[in-house]
Amino acid sequence: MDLNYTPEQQTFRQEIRAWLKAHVPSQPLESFDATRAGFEAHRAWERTLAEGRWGMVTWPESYGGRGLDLIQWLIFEEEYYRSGAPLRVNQNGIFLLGPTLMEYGTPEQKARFLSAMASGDEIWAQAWSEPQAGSDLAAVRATATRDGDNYVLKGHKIWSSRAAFADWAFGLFRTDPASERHKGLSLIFFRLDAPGVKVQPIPQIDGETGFAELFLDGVTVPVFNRLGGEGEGWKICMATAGFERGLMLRSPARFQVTARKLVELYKAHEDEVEPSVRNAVLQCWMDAEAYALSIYSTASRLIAGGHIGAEASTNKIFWSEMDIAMHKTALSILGARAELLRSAPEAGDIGRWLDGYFFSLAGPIYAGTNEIQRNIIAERMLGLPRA
Amino acid sequence: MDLNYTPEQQTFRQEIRAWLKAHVPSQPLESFDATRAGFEAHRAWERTLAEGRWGMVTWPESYGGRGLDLIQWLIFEEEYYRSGAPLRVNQNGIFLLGPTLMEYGTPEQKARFLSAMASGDEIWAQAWSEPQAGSDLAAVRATATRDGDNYVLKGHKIWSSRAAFADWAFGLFRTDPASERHKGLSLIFFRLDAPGVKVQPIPQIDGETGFAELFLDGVTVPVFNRLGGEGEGWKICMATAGFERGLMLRSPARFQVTARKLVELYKAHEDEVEPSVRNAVLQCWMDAEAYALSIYSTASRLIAGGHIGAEASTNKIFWSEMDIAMHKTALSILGARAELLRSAPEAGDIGRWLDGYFFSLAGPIYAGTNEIQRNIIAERMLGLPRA
Amino acid sequence: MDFRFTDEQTMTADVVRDLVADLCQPADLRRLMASGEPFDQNRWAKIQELGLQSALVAEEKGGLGLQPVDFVQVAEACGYACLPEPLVEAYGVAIPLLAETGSDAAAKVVEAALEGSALIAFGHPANPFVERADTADWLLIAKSGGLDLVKTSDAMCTLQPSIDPFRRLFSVQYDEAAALRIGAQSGIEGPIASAFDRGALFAAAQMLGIAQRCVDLAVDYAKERQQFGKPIGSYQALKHQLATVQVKIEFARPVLHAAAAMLPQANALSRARVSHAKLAACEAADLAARNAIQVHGAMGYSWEVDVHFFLKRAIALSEWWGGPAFHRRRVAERIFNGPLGPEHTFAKELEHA
Amino acid sequence: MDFRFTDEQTMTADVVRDLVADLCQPADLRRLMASGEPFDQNRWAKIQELGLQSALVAEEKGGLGLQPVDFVQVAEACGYACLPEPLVEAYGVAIPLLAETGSDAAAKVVEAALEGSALIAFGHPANPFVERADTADWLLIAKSGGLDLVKTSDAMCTLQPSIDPFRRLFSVQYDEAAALRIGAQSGIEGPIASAFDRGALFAAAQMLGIAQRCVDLAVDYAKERQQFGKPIGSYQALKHQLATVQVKIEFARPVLHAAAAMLPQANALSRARVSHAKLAACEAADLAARNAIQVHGAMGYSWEVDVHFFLKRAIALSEWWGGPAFHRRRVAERIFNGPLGPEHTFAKELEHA
Repeated sequence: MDLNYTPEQQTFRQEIRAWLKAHVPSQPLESFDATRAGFEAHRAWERTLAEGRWGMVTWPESYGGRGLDLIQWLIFEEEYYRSGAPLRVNQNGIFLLGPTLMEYGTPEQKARFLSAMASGDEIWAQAWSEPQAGSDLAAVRATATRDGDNYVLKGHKIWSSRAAFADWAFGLFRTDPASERHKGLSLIFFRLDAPGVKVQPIPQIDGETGFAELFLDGVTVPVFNRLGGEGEGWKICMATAGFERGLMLRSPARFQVTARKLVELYKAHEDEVEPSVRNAVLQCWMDAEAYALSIYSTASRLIAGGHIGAEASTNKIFWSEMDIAMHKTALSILGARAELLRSAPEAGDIGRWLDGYFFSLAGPIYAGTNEIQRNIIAERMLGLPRA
Repeated sequence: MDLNYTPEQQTFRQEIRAWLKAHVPSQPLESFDATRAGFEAHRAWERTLAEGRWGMVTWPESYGGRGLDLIQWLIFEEEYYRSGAPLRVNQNGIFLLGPTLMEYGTPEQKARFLSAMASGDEIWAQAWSEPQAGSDLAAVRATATRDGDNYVLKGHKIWSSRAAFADWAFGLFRTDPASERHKGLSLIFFRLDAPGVKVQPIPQIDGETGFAELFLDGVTVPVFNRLGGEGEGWKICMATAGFERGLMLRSPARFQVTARKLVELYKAHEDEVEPSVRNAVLQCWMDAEAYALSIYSTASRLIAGGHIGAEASTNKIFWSEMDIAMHKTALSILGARAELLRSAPEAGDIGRWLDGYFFSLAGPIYAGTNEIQRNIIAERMLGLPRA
Repeated sequence: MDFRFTDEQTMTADVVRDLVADLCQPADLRRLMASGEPFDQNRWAKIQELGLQSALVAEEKGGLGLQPVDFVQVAEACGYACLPEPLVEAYGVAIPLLAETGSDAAAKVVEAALEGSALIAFGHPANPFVERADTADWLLIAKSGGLDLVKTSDAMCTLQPSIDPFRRLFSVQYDEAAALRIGAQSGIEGPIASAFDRGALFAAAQMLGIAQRCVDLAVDYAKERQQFGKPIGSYQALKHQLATVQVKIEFARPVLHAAAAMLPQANALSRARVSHAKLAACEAADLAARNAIQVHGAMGYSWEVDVHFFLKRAIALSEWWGGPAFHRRRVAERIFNGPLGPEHTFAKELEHA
Repeated sequence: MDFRFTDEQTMTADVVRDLVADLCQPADLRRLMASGEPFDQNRWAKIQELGLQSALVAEEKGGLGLQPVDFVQVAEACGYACLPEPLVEAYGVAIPLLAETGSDAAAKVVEAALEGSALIAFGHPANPFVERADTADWLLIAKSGGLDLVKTSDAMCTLQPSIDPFRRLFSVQYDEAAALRIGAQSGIEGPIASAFDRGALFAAAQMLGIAQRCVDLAVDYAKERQQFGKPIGSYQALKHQLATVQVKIEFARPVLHAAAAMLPQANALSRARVSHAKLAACEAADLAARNAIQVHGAMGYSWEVDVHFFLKRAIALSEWWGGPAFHRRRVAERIFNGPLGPEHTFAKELEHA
């Protein structure tokens, strides 16, 4: 065990730090989920990143990356969040679909999609859920009917994040009409502006529209847009879910920055709050650190050839509950001002804690509910019998 | 709603307070679960109580009681715990079996058993569980075979509280050998010194022996010892469980006294402990008060002709979790001394908190596990579908 | 000693419960929100017809002479419905205080308020803003040592938007010279303190209503929603979460009702009970709202699902009329200076110790 | 940067793990308890043969020159087995400290300790008692500004019985004149502070082992025990409780291992990490032990079930080498005075801020 960064890793940190210092917009961008303008401002930022070849540092140079390892990715993320750079509007692409494409895509698919993803030219939405297929993803009903070299997509997707403004989406479709449950599904990409796609944004409780419903009525896509073999969708989707829950969906730096802000908020209001809040603040900081240490441990193992297993589920539970705790603690510090919108004249330093709180409440739900994660831990890690 | 005691209730409080002041032993008695001597000292105390007609104040005078209502019972309990009087060694009798006997017993059975119960002449153990029938009480295998005017009992009971030294036990037996689950069971009493009964004490983690295993091998009891009709055992047992969980098993005064002691412990060590402990102490006190208020509310409803329902389950969960929280808080105040036995020279004011903690850990388990109580609340109070 | 509500108490609450069940369903809330109006005029007119303006005003001041315990279930019903209109705040807190001052100068305002032709908004230092100041006719502002009564048209009200679309908070400035100083007489602190306690008590009552509504919404959804071939409400993990919330509610309710009954004592014992009620109800509402979101799955995060109205109200009320820190301080004062033990559950005075 | 143990580190722990798996099962604990003896002589002899006495002693002092990170998994294994003998305390804490003092006067004792012929018990002001003082040959007592080395036969040791039958705590009195004052030289505070941190770190490691053992015992039981016609481990409520415990364990482990690696820094950053590890491991052990009792049902409350050994050890160790309040204070010092944010996870000095 060696917890020292190598000289190369230290140099890399300085390089990205300097680049970010020179390039991060001085003013925060408008939310990418609220307006087209905000979305496009984030796309412009993705392009800036890509110009510096920072789009996705773990990818090969040929796809716009730098061929770096996971430890370097963590360093990149640390500096990225430290700098206050914009959230990644293309996270569904670079963190979810990208790694799966890398593993299951044909050379032609990689060439077609990965570079455009890293460059920000094509922003991705996910289209996992359907009204009757939430936690129970295998209940997917949307169909992809083979028609020569094309598929024709029909169905209704929901809770599709980024879909309000994104270019592309990926989702599961039933390619074998006689199949049931996990069988006969395929993972297929489609353009959100294709004929037959209707995008209906879903207002959220924070007033933004990060999710949309997608109504697909005879959307024609080439067979080229299928990732992996026909009927292999479930297997590939599970691999994506592993990445999502396991490592990349929530990089630890994000929570460490939140913890830092929480400590700052606490310090500013220490005299007004109950002594017990101090322990809550300490616990949040410790949890953010524990999460970071755990991810370093996993990354070390993966670099050495290991695979991600049920710890993807423990991660999901841990960060989603920590995220709620951090935001609840912040609200308790803000006291009666916590309910104000940021536009209120007396809002003061309330920041985005309330928005963040609402967002955090979704954490135990998406990317597989925490109930399902606990089942996975109990059955696969602990070996308890299935019901 | 009138939260004032009537003049009669106030007079009653003064009467019992004065009597207890004159009669409660000045030194605590030895545990009734550790030795025969301790058990008999408690029996002697029950007899003293009975001489004052305080054995069970809600029972009719003809059975040694005073015919009082549940509010007066609560006042009695408050003064009883306030006085530091010994724990009731006959609680299985007076609080569990007694009320059930009152409802389902024949006049002859009431005359035979209730007075001897109130007088402390006969101390009762319960014999609910079997090795394969814990939470799943309907899995009872012990049999009672009819033989003329007698039953012959065979089987193996476990977690029988007080059985190490008590006189009598009550339990469920399968009177219909062809029956399954809840059917064909009867509630039958047997003497613990009867031929064929072997009592095997079970050491507990606090070193005492409050529970025993009972091996019954051809124990003959008269049919008179069956409470209710043959095969009605489950129904009657559930009624007992309602009393047990609902009201009498843990009278609120007990927890209010614990809360008072916790506050005193905190005050004595306030300067040594973390500020956050203060909130834990406040919460414990509030919970003990909430439990008392809730029981007053239930008692008022029962006096007015209401019945106890699923709140028996909410009570069980609430007091068992509160009891653990109170003892954990106390241990955190005691710090490094918490692990000491009371016999340690440096034990100081550690009291019985550690014993109490171990005992509290059993709370979520006995009288129906809290898991089962939560099922009951979800299905019967909230109307959620069975699995 | 009888810990049950009288038939009259229950009937009063039933009237309000039936009215809001008719007129204040989530669809009504959505309609009001879309309209941008502060009131649903029809609903508010129906509420005014109930005559509860004078409920907590003494008979000799022209009121019904009811007590907080007669009103607490009304406040629960308002919370259960997430009622936008200020029934609780105006009728439960502000009007009784104004009437209690007995100020001659305010007599006309009191009269108008009792007959429903003047609406009073109340500002108390514990709350940083005044709720619905803009739509009130008069502002009753508590400050150290007294009360100011200000015509709303004489004050400058600045909107401080809340996440709860129906809360409508304002910071208020006014020229003290233009205000009617009505509480300068000695002894006004008592009525103001009691008004604060009513504020806290009825906020707790609303929170308990919110908590129960969240459970009910979650239960309804969990019975319908199917995943893996059966209703999600049949899964044990979900059942146990909701059961845990219901236990919190069950043990907050008697505290709330005892606090309502004890409030008129106006001493450290009754104040601690009010604080206990607010703490317990807020904890129940917080847990209930978060669990309801979780049960609704991704749906809970969306505007389409009704839970968010209750979540937002719960966030706001938990800090209104004193946050947890304030109320724990009052409980601590009771515990560390008052008599403890089972014989003091219903104690009336500290001297009983 | 490589957050994996080396093969050597894992092999060292495996040796201990195998040994206690052979010789320290619950039946062995019961046998020892029944005997009333402080040691299982056979097991202790086998442990001594491993040669770990000198593991954490510098090479120039005749040791193996290993670091806490090389030993932390050994301590986890000892916790997992609830080992009665003082492998962790003597080899992990006391002997390395005594050797580090470099005291000439103590040279013979060090030599004897390294070859296993003298047993050292360590008393530190953070702990009110000295563990296993009676069976040690020497007592090493830290006090303000130095260390005393006392022959046990020169001290009066008074048993302070613990709920944990294997802890054997003593209050110790001795005539200072009879003690060897070995740490009077300046700079002794550093080694004592590091010994304290090793104590806390290895206590945390044992707690993590205890936590995992409790989960494993509960899982084994839950797979076997049938109620309502199926194994209780198939019920979702039970599964989720145990999963929650396992999550706690998973996120305490990397903290523990990072703390072990950082301990030699001996600054506010490393001390906060040790404290974090102790807090996280204690929380996991507490939750695990209580859940294991609950899973075992009434069985868990009985002496027959093995869980109680682990529950008792967890209660004791949570307050030993600094309780939660102490360790939270050290974390607070780090947080409120040190650099925060993702770039400082592995920071080595406060000056990096």
